[in-house]
Amino acid sequence: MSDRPDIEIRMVSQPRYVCAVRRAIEALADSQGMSKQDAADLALAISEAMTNVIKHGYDGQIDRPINIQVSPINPNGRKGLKIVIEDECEQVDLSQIQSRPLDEVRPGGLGIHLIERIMDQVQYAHRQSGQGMRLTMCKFIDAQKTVSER
Amino acid sequence: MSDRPDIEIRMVSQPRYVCAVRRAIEALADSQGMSKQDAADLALAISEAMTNVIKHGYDGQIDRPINIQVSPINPNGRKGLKIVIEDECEQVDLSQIQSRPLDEVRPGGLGIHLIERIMDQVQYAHRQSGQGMRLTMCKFIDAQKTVSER
Amino acid sequence: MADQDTIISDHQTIEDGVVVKVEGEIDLIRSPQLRKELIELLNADLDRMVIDLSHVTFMDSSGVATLVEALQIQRRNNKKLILCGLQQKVKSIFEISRLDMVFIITEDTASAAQA
Amino acid sequence: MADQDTIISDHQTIEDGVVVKVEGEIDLIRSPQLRKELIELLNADLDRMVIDLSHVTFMDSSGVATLVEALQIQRRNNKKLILCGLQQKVKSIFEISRLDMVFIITEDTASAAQA
Ligand SMILES: Nc1ncnc2c1ncn2[C@@H]1O[C@H](COP(=O)(O)OP(=O)(O)O)[C@@H](O)[C@H]1O
Ligand SMILES: Nc1ncnc2c1ncn2[C@@H]1O[C@H](COP(=O)(O)OP(=O)(O)O)[C@@H](O)[C@H]1O
Repeated sequence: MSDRPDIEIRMVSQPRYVCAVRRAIEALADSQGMSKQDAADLALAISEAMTNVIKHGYDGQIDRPINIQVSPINPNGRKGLKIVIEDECEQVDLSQIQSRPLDEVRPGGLGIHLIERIMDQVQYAHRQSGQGMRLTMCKFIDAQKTVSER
Repeated sequence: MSDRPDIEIRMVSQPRYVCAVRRAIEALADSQGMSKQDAADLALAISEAMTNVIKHGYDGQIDRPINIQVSPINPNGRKGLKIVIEDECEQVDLSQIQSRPLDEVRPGGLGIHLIERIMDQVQYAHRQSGQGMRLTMCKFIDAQKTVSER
Repeated sequence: MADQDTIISDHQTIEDGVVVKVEGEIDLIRSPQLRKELIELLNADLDRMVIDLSHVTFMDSSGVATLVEALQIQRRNNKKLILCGLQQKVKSIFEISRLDMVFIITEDTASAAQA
Repeated sequence: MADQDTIISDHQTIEDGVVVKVEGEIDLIRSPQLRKELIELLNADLDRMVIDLSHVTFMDSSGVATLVEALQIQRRNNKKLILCGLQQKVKSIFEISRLDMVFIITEDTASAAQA
């Protein structure tokens, strides 16, 4: 995969715009041959990740930058999509970003769980610039870990 | 409107990706309160403009840059969307970019006509960098020139 | 998706409660409005609330959280909350978050009235 | 939208020709395949070809160009081509390009068989 992503979306942290990115990514996944259900799940995961940046990273501010990069990948002949989400939030301790146990039924706290279950690879990191976080995710088209195996 | 667009999409000139941009723009227009039919027409116009860049500007090359910027606008209280499409094609004489008379029924030659009828403002220009074209378009939400008045 | 609209597009009284129909995408933008509309209805102390999701095309975790909250209110009052008509796309989020076993979920409004 | 698939999802013989059903988005990517499939069928010298567009969710100018080409072939042979079932979204491109007066467009396949 070259350094330049096939598609890059730079947007402000306006919750209204999350829907547009979700639809674009679902269409992209579809065009790469991902099943409709997997593409819909992928769109959900990206939506949750962006929502978390807006809610937790930017505390609801609507004019901060979010950057989404999407590229087809093909490591060892395994087709998939790589999605990177970068922000300029204050860097938090990566151990803070985690899902809660699901046996307690209460509203909230499902986003990270959804992201981890839907994506085949998920990695949060601090950006080297010293500001901002980077979330790198992959989902394969012939995924061994499919959500239907949950 | 500030200089930085609310959403910017940078992508390679791969025809498969046009669908993703189309869906994103339709969702955005919808989220701004545009009617479903106008949002669908807008998506069509953007699709045609991108297709023209790939076909005519890049002669089908799939790895050249296309840049789409979208921002809500509100000149004189009139809500709308401004969309700018930039490429790095060779600059053509702007008079070459024109629609043909429609009374002759034959395949092809409808793209520019669709763009002009759907959008409220359309302007092609040479980019100042000396390379590439810029297409600036607006569509208003309370448009006086609605497509239904055709 | 405009966020000023009402999310519950229709509601119908049944013997022991109400069937409400929800429309469109239930995401961060629209969940607060859904929450408001649901809680208003739940104040009426209904034995059975059926939420028809057949016209919901997308739901994120904020939508699910809203439904969990409604479920908790009903449970606390010893009342029922039933979801029905989920599109597969929408069912998926309940499955992944293992809430398909927590909610009563039925095929359609008819079976929801019996559940 | 995968581009390897066939675009005509179904075709049905009628008294004087055929009804073909087209699916999905007909854009730059998929129009060449549609063109190929249509021209193959038109070689059979059908008195009437009905194209059911009710399952088409998007069409761009390349899709329209493909249909114009099919219309020209039929006209040249003194045969009919009829479009039916257009969703409003799709009807719009025919209206804007003033081709709604050039094509015979009907509500559904039943009326297309008579048109
Ligand atoms: N982008 C982010 N930046 C900072 N903290 C985050 C981010 N995403 C998630 N978190 C942290 O992880 C926790 C779990 O997130 P999540 O599972 O999405 O549930 P919720 O958002 O409902 O709290 C959040 O409460 C927050 O503390
Ligand atoms: N982005 C572009 N770059 C260069 N030339 C263009 C571009 N867009 C349109 N044109 C010119 O305008 C003409 C009309 O375009 P259009 O109405 O879309 O019909 P078609 O693409 O079928 O020829 C094209 O044939 C081409 O010469």
